[in-house]
Amino acid sequence: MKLLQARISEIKTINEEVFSMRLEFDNSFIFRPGQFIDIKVSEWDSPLLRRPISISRKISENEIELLIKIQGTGTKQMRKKMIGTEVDLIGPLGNGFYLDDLVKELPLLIVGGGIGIAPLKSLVNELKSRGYKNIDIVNGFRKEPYGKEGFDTFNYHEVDETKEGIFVTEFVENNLLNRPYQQVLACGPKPMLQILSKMFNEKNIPIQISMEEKMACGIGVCLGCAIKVKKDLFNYTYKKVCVDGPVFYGDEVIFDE
Amino acid sequence: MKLLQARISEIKTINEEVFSMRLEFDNSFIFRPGQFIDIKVSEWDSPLLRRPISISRKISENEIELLIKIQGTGTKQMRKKMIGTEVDLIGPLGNGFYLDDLVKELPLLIVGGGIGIAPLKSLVNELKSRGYKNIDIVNGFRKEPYGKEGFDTFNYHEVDETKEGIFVTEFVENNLLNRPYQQVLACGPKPMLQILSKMFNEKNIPIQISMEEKMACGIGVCLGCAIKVKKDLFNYTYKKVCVDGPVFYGDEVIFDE
Amino acid sequence: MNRFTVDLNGLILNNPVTVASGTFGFGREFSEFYDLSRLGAISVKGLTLEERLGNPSPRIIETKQGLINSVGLQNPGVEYFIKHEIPFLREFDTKIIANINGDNIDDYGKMAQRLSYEDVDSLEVNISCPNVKNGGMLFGTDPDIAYQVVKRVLENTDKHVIVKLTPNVTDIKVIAKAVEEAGANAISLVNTFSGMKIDIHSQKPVLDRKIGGLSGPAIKPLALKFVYDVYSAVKIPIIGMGGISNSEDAIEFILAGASAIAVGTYNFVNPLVAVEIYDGIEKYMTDRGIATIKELIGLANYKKY
Amino acid sequence: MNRFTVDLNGLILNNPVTVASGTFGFGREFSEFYDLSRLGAISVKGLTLEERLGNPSPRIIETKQGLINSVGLQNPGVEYFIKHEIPFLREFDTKIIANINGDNIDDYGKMAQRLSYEDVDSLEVNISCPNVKNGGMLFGTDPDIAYQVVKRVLENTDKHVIVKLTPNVTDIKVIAKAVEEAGANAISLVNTFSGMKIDIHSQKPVLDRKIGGLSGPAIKPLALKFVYDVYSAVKIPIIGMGGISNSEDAIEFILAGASAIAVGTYNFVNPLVAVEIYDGIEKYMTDRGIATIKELIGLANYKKY
Ligand SMILES: Cc1cc2nc3c(=O)[nH]c(=O)nc-3n(C[C@H](O)[C@H](O)[C@H](O)COP(=O)(O)OP(=O)(O)OC[C@H]3O[C@@H](n4cnc5c(N)ncnc54)[C@H](O)[C@@H]3O)c2cc1C
Ligand SMILES: Cc1cc2nc3c(=O)[nH]c(=O)nc-3n(C[C@H](O)[C@H](O)[C@H](O)COP(=O)(O)OP(=O)(O)OC[C@H]3O[C@@H](n4cnc5c(N)ncnc54)[C@H](O)[C@@H]3O)c2cc1C
Ligand SMILES: Cc1cc2nc3c(=O)[nH]c(=O)nc-3n(C[C@H](O)[C@H](O)[C@H](O)COP(=O)(O)O)c2cc1C
Ligand SMILES: Cc1cc2nc3c(=O)[nH]c(=O)nc-3n(C[C@H](O)[C@H](O)[C@H](O)COP(=O)(O)O)c2cc1C
Ligand code: FES
Ligand code: FES
Repeated sequence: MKLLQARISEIKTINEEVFSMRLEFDNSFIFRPGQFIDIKVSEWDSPLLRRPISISRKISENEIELLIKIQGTGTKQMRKKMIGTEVDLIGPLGNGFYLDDLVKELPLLIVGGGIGIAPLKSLVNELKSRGYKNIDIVNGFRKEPYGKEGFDTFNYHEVDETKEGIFVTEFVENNLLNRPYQQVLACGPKPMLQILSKMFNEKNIPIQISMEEKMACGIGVCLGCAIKVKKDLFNYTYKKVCVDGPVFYGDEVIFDE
Repeated sequence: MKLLQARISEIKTINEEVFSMRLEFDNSFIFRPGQFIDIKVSEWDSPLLRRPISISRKISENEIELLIKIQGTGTKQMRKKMIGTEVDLIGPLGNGFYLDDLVKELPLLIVGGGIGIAPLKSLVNELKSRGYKNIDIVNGFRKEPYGKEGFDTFNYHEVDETKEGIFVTEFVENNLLNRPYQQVLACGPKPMLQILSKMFNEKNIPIQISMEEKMACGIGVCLGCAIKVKKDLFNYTYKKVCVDGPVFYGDEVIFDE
Repeated sequence: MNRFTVDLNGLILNNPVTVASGTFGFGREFSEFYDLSRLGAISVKGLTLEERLGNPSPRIIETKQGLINSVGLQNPGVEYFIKHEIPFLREFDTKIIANINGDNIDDYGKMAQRLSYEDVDSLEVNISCPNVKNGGMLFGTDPDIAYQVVKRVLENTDKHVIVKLTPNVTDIKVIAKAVEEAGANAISLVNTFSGMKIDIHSQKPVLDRKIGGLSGPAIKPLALKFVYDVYSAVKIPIIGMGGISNSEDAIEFILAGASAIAVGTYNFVNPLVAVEIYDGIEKYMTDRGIATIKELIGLANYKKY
Repeated sequence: MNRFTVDLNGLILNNPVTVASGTFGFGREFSEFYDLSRLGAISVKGLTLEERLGNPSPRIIETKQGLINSVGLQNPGVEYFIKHEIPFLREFDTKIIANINGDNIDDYGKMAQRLSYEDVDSLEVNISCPNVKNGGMLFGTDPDIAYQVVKRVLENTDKHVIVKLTPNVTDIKVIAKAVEEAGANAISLVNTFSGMKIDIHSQKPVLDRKIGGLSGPAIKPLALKFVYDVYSAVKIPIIGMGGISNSEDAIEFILAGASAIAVGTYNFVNPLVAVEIYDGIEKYMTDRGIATIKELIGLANYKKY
């Protein structure tokens, strides 16, 4: 975790809502898939708070790519930035996906929902470079699918939810629930993560889910990004998405808030 | 007074602190010298309030030029805008200089201080096009003088205050106080306007001064831009710089606030 | 009556969008931007018995998303208002709210009396101005005095009476209840929050009176909370204001319990904001199939799921 | 002693720049950004006798130049703090301020007693937290209860005692005087302002507890006014805070009467802000030939020309 300056080296429109942004650092920038950076959007403090964005791709030792969906003020302003602009950020933050327990030989399922594919991109690239081959990937989109590069070297399926009239979770349920996955890794909207967690918890297949929560600090001091997790058998406690996550195991998260 | 959109058609660096900006309107934009526009600097409301800037030059029927000195957030951001950006503004505002009482044949004195030369540029252009010839112009600058174009077709003198170790007001006092001006027209920092007013009030030469005050609305409703002016012989009242000014006669303003 | 009509306990507005006293003059300037009939009501610049010159400059300080003002009730006096401003405002199909101010309780009574037979639709009793030497906000921080001021006004008029409260209090509910008990027809809140700025060069407060009133988007979360609190404390309707800059803000205030809203400072930022808010509320209702604005008032206080 | 040393009535700080409780954790994270010895003091996250889980999410709402939080005093409890956090903080040449909280007056007494023989430099008695069910801000809005809480704390400790006040009151001077009379060594203010947000889609308050506390640049003009008011009401020193985001803000607070300042929310925006403020104050003093920081404290209350 460092406070860094980066230069915007590229901005590309993916579709009406989504764009990619490359950031170039002076020195090498090392991260793990699933980690994120916390970007200061506005020199003039509007918005006041930094915006957390996953690191989607390593371009080179000192260049990364983000995949960003326009939501409100912050992301709208990021889209309007010029190439060459300096950006102030803190990162890399969070723990990322836990890959140490995985074995190359057993099948893996990766599920993305919308902009949730951002951290999955770097995850898939990492797994690929570690020699994983047996990976099923399903990404669901409300609108026109995008961003298949990298995913499509594996067994990849895109669900165009509106067109097909089916949610990505339903696709998984209908088609993939009987495969002997060692683990599932997912990122997307909360309801999707909740349904997937339930589905695979019941089958005792570990599922890692990358969660989102509003963040004020991104570094673990404000206690703003709390999510409810199980503690012992009957109790709960709060964990911080920014430093304890953003990736959690699906059987620890309590989805009632 | 209208709420208008304009396009930035040119931005030019004059020196470290000062730049010119051209704005292009869809329709013709008519103004009087000394009037100003109130610009919304930031789409994201930081700063919240509009910034008043004099109209410095008519470029064509539908294009004007501003001359802006970087002071703080607002002007700093204006400097960073890109050509082609749409700008939201209200204008033209204020009364401008009163030219109807002037006669072409009698000598006029125009005194500017720093960025105060901005409205004087359009004033001088107007006087020129009305056929005035007998005009002395003196502009004072703390640093390197700039913006002499337009002024220098008249009897023009620049005072480089730091270099020459003399204020523009002192220059006027030493060199011009005995000339038979019909009127004096001035814009610049408050102390300069105060000294000039005193100087010419005493000689019974009418002086028009363009005043500045913090503005919230620019259109006369907030009562924020009050300046103290004489009322009857012994009383005072407040006038609004935005609608009653920004140009006042030097013998009506009370400089004690 | 249409789906936007709101009844402020006797004062019927064509729609809930109004403009706040002191931020709209007497409407003339804004009539150049849009038809004032689009507003539910106009609360005019704070009036006093006699003309007031107001405070010395500077009167305006910009802060982060806010504005501190120290105008000090500069106004031409109630007689001038009656003669020159009412006739102009009457050209529009909107309600006229006269914002009245006094140095003491007598003044409020006299103001009420003077306006009783004039063509205004409501009196807004301002007991919350932070920018004057006498009276003003002090009246709004003490429930007993607030009660007395309102009583006195009501003894002197049959007009609809709104009381404008200050947020600079520990418990707004106590004050709101006092003015309700005194017979006020409606409550408007909030007036500005006491705030200041110090010039680090001169090392003195920027304002001559040191303290001014903070308004604008910065205060919205605070103002909303006051409206929410007052809604459950009294039965009379509320005109909510404080930092409203768009239709989402306005809808928040209505859901919190405001029957009508007022736009203040943001009129300076975007002169069209009031009509844009009207359009935004209309869209919100249409998108959600909400039949009348009344269904939304105070909803955030009840809704469970 | 050097030109930046300030004496908070017994608590000597190397410099006036401190960080506000709840915005700095227990310092560990920020120690990755700079040497914590550069801070005059660190007020740690609010502590309670037992561990607290805090409030449900969402806990954070961004507003215009502000932040509403509803963290609800999540903390590991005072025992954990003593065992695991004090030793870490002691590695730095800075003062440790333990921010203590209770559900009732007894709790405050117990907290004070428990920390009395531990290695902390001061106790900050928080009677101003808006985010808890019991106690919290209610204690800070009533001068009698405030007095009793402080009395109880002082009966149980010989430590330096700071009392942290809430701005959600009509007259802060009354509360400040009460805690001074009770024997507090210093006052810190302001804590957050009560605020809220309503989700116009769900039509309900965003926060589970409805009301949260507003902090950040939006509140600076208000907070500054509270410090200015308290300065003339009491003799004990003030730690000023509320929206400070740069050295100019900090200097304003010092001129208003703060002997030290605390940075809160802005730590999230710029993790280096506290050290940048230190540097900015130094430059301000050097540029103006000001020998010691003490010369600046409260100056805006006296200065005439
Ligand atoms: C660990 C983490 C990683 C993320 N990675 C990415 C990424 O790679 N690409 C990407 O496009 N987005 C990512 N996000 C989400 C991104 O941070 C938000 O979309 C962004 O902060 C919205 O800012 P805004 O100013 O544009 O919208 P705002 O104006 O703040 O809000 C607009 C709308 O978006 C909602 N929203 C705002 N912030 C969040 C949030 N944190 N979570 C959910 N909803 C939110 C608001 O409730 C509101 O409805 C990530 C979030 C987290 C916590
Ligand atoms: C009628 C009128 C016409 C003007 N015409 C021009 C012009 O043609 N060109 C130009 O460069 N400037 C002009 N100004 C001044 C200009 O409006 C201010 O410089 C600008 O608003 C500063 O904004 P900022 O955000 O950059 O500075 P801020 O961050 O607001 O302030 C920076 C510094 O500038 C000072 N300042 C801010 N506003 C004013 C003001 N209105 N008057 C005096 N000092 C101020 C502040 O006190 C502060 O010290 C005019 C002002 C008025 C009232
Ligand atoms: C410049 C200015 C002048 C004001 N004058 C008055 C006034 O005369 N009477 C009054 O009741 N309120 C006055 N107010 C308060 C507003 O009516 C309103 O209550 C307050 O500004 C909060 O709303 P806002 O945040 O939308 O501005 C004034 C506010 C401003 C900014
Ligand atoms: C996320 C958050 C948590 C806070 N927790 C505490 C706390 O535990 N104890 C306390 O006394 N104040 C707490 N505060 C209040 C701050 O210490 C400070 O008084 C307030 O935020 C105003 O300063 P600021 O505007 O610089 O943030 C908290 C503030 C924030 C934003
Ligand atoms: S965002 Fe502050 S603790 Fe996670
Ligand atoms: S700026 Fe509002 S009246 Fe002049």
